[in-house]
Amino acid sequence: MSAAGFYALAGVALVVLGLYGLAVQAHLLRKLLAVNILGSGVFLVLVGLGGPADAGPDPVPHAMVITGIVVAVSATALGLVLMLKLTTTSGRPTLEDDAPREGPEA
Amino acid sequence: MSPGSWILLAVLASSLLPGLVIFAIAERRVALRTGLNLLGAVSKLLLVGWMLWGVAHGHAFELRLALLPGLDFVLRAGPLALLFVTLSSALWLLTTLYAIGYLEGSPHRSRFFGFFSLCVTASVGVALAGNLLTFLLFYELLTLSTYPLVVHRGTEAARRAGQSYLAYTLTGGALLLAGTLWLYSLAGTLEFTATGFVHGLVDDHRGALILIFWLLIAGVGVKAALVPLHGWLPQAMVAPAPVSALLHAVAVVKAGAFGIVRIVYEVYGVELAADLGVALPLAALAAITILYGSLRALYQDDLKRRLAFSTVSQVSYIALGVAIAGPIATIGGLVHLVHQGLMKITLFFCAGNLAETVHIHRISEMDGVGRRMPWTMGAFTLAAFGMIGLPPVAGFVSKWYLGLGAMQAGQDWVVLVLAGSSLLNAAYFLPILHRAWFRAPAGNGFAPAVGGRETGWLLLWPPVITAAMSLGAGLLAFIPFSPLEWVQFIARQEFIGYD
Amino acid sequence: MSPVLLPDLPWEALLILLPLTGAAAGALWPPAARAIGLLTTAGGLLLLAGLGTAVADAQTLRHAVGGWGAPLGIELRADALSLVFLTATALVGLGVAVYADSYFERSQARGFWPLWLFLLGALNALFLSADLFNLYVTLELMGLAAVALTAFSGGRAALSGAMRYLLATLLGSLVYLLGVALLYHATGTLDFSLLTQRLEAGPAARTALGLMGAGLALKTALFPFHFWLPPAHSSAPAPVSALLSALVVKASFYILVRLWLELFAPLSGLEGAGTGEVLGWLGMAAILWGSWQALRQPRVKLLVAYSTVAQIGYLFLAFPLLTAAGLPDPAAWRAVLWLVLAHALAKAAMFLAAGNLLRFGGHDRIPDLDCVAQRLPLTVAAFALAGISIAGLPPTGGFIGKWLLLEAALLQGRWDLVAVMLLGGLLAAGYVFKVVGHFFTPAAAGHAARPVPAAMEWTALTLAILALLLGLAPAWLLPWLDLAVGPGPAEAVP
Amino acid sequence: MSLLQTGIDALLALGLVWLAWRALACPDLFRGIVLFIAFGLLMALAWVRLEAPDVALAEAAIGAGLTGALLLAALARLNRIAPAGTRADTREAWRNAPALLLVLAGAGLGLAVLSLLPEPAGLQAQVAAELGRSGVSNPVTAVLLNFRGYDTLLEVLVLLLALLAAWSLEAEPPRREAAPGPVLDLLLRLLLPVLVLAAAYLLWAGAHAPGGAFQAGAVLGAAGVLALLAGWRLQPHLTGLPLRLAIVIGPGGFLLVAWALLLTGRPLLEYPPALAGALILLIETLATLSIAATLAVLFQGSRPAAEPPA
Repeated sequence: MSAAGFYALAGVALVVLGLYGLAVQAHLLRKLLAVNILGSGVFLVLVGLGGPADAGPDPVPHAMVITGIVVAVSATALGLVLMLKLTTTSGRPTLEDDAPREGPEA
Repeated sequence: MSPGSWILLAVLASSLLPGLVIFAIAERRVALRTGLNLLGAVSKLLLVGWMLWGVAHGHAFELRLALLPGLDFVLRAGPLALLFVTLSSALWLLTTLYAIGYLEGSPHRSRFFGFFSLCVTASVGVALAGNLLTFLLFYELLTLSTYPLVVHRGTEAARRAGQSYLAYTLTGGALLLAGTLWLYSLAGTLEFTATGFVHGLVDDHRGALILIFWLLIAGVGVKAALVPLHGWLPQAMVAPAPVSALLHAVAVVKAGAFGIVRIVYEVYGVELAADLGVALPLAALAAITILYGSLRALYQDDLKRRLAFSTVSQVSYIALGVAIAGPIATIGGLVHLVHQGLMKITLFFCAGNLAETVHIHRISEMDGVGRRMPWTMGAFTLAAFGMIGLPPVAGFVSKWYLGLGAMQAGQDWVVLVLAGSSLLNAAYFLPILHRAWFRAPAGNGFAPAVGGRETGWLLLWPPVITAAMSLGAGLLAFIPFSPLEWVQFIARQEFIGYD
Repeated sequence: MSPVLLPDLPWEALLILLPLTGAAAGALWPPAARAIGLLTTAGGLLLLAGLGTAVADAQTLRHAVGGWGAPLGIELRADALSLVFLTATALVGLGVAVYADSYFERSQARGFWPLWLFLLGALNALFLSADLFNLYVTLELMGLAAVALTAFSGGRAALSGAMRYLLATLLGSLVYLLGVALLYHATGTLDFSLLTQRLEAGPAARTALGLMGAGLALKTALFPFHFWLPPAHSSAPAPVSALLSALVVKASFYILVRLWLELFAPLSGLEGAGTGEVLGWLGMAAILWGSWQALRQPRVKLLVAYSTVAQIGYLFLAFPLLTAAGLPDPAAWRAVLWLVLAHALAKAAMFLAAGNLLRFGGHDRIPDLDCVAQRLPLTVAAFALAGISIAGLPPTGGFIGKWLLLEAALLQGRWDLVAVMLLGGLLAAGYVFKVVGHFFTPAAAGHAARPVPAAMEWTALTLAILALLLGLAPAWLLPWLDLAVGPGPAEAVP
Repeated sequence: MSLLQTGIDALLALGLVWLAWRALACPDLFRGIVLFIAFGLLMALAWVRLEAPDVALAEAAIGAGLTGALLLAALARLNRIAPAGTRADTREAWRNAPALLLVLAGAGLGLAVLSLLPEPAGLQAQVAAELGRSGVSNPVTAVLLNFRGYDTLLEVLVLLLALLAAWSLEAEPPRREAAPGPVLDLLLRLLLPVLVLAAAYLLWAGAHAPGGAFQAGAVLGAAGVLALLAGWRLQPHLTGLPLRLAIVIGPGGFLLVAWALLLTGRPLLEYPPALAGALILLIETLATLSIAATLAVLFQGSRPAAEPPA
């Protein structure tokens, strides 16, 4: 297996870890970390699969990952703001697990 | 679009457009609203008269618009369609007059008359539908436009009645839809034809055809209040009296009964229905409904509930006549479509008058009311005699032909059903008449008449007119354009060789 | 229309650039945001007319962005299928924009317009993209805009709904992207047409399509991935709820349809039947579960949100319907596209009407609706008409869609689908009329009422009437849908 | 490939997984974030090993650096809002149920990945063939700004959108932190020119070597973050339109270029070959400014104080 293969497989492992973290961690900051790790895993698969080949590295996945990183930081920033605002209103940095209850729309 | 087809659209538009405009009319503009209502009702009657004349002289009116690939929106005015159209249009005019009087000064009249017009549009559409899809469209539209009338009073009871009405009728609609689609997937057409359009399928799809028949019948049977699909009708009594008239005589129940006629004659054809072995069970079901409705009516003290169960019973005469599948019985069933409408609307108008004028809702409160409201109770009496089947009121004609037709078709048991039903009819109507005419009023008597009249003109004339029509339909059954003559005209089409 | 009337412009590019430029301009100069927002949204309708004319002439338009062409560059593609979704977007978008103009207070509105234009631009870009990675970027742009709009009102429920939504949408996009990564390395291209030619069956292709499908199903809120939808859609401001339910869930569904029709089904033929079957079962479960939940909700907006869960189920019923050759059944897909249009219009109208009720009474508890039939007749008419379409009752767009889908299912003898559709229709009528019934009755306790601007009532009603008119125009519209679902529809009649 | 290199790669891959695991599993949130930043730096190393230096720069600057800064800043704010919420090791109720399912899914995924490894397809050849016409010589920049420039246009819009969304939420009222000591201030005065120079270099180098707008923007943004940490604030007269202009000018300039090209009758974003290099540099310069401003403002977490109420 080429070196790139390690990274691609590590990417798969990161995806699984990210999914697991997203599922079992209740803290929203943790969930955002998990999403970021999941994203990193996807990026690793995207580039790792291309691997250094005879013709040199494929720049297209590189560009896609850079785009992906910027999208990820944007989403993370929005998620953090949301988390802070939610914590301000509800007092807890978690999602209520129960079904939405009756209540007036704010 | 064939020449003359515009008239079909005009007939629909004559109630649809006033209805839509009326929604937008401010509550206090009574004159404008009334004018529009009457304009629509009268012009519809004129248009219908024109079509009657045309059809009687061999013209055909048909309108065809592309709706879905291979399936058109079809309106067609044949003799059968016009039977129902004429009934609806004539009674609409009277009911509108009555409603104007009945609802005087009450709130939300624009909404009421708007939906009222939509209802009539839908029932005329049901009558004119030239294929099963068009029928289905108007049939569901009828359900939807009736709902706001049932809940019109806005009480909790009205809401529940509306819920129940929809639960029954929409389920029926779904069954009708299923049957229609299934039939379409087999036959590739849904076009009503005089002797049915499914003959070709009987070899390969016999079982499916039987199942489809019952799906369709269950679909329309809900509105026709066939037992055990009748539960919504007595509940809907919370609606105002004009709505009851609409439900029982002008539109809803009639649309169901009319659907049975269409399905048996023009989808399956009577011979095929008999061949498939579905006609007899349908007749039996109708007979059970007739007896069951009458029995239940016997035990109701609420006048409108008693009348409602009476409708359950009487409407099944139509189904019975159709299911017996002989020409004479058919005439009996179809003519009852008109006769029952005339008589039942009279009864409901009268019940409305009692409630509105002297606040009587229960039969036990009716002692001596005949003297306070002689015209109203006179009309009531005439209609009740008709229901029982006493000559010369219209009901007698229906029952006569039904009985004769049943014997001609070798179904003698039907005569027993008819006799039993008439006895029961008598048992639940005569005590009412007895109380009204021959007992003294209880307690302080009734609220006195104002200005020497027993009630307002608009409340009084409609029942008197419909009662007179019930009598006329019986007495003058053999003049041209009488219901009976027209139905015989229809029978000549549905039964090749019947003369 | 003749080409003389409309010059030959790059309509696709304009449809994307116009709203995005509007968004940037609105962000730069907030006082002008409202004017920019309204004008841009309305302008989109004109551009769409131009695109429609062009597509009518050429069937499929391709636009090589940057002039490179696939596989190196990105291509835009406009055909009848994209046009269906673009039309829904333009119509609903315009209605919602007019509504939002009255709904938001001035200070809030400045924030709303750029976010809405981002969403509109993202939707247009998504429906016009023929490139898998570009689709990912548009999905993220759309998702973040939708989340931002959901949280916009700032209440606790809205924030919590938005947060849940954000996590779900990010997860969905990333799982989709993972599938894209596999496909790219399997074929060396991201372009739909090239993929159709190059993709070969194998574990990689299967895994990739499975991942993309799962990600998109999550974003479409297909049962059992629907958990995020009701909190988000019910707590967002009414115009936003309308956009989310009518358009945003349809966007990921659009990609799914493309994948299914153009990549998966041709690739696997009858082997795809299993996948289609699974999607069909999930669709049926969604219909029953969503409708049942809707029936149990005590609040109008929650009820409408669960109704979306159910209605999404209908869209998945076409997946198990295959022709004898194992290809997707065009008749079924035609029906689904019809339902997409009908649902977009009707659901938007319902949410807007619900927003009016909320504005009027300050709450949307169903048993406490107080004689609104008398007080807000237009809103009530909008809700009822839209509800009738949702329940698939005639004479509405929803009925035609249901008829077409039932017909397709029946011709294949799929009685399970038929039964679920009929039952779903009844349940839908049940939850719609549960609300409508309370429109007429007085509430136990009286309460203050706030006036509802006429524009808010009329936009809701207009959208509902459009849903109704859709039921009267099938003969005119069906040829377009036939064009969208590929070679001539299976003959309806045997 | 030598055994040593293989060993390094294997270790790096394992290290990534281990760090990710710890970042998600360790009970303390602060440690989790620090581990996540370490994970980001290790990712950057992995990108270098994968011969993706552009990605490595972006990962180090954005993925590890700025994301980490955002996370730490959010944690600090969280500490103020809900002190109890930061330490609690909260977990969803159904903690272990999906584990097996996930492992199975991961195994399947791994197999699919392995099936592709022998002969992955790519676009190296096409990129190399057209690089000459792209206006730049760094293939990644060519893809980002020319071949797939449309993606990048949407991507800078995503960043703008995130900022607008954050502003529309107004996370918390701006708050005066205690002024940091003079040391940080001094350090910043020394560091700032270096960072600006570095950003300028990255921007310029992007045309032919690893670097480009995003990396440069991130470095410049980092300078902004440091300035914010040192207590520097924008003059009130700059927080209105000037700040908005700085934020919008990147995507806005990109859009204007797109409109201008459309008006000359070209397809969307087709640069005339002669102008390609100049246009790319223009777009990148504007994007760098906006990316830096946006990231810094996002770090601050709220609309700058003097922004007139909208």
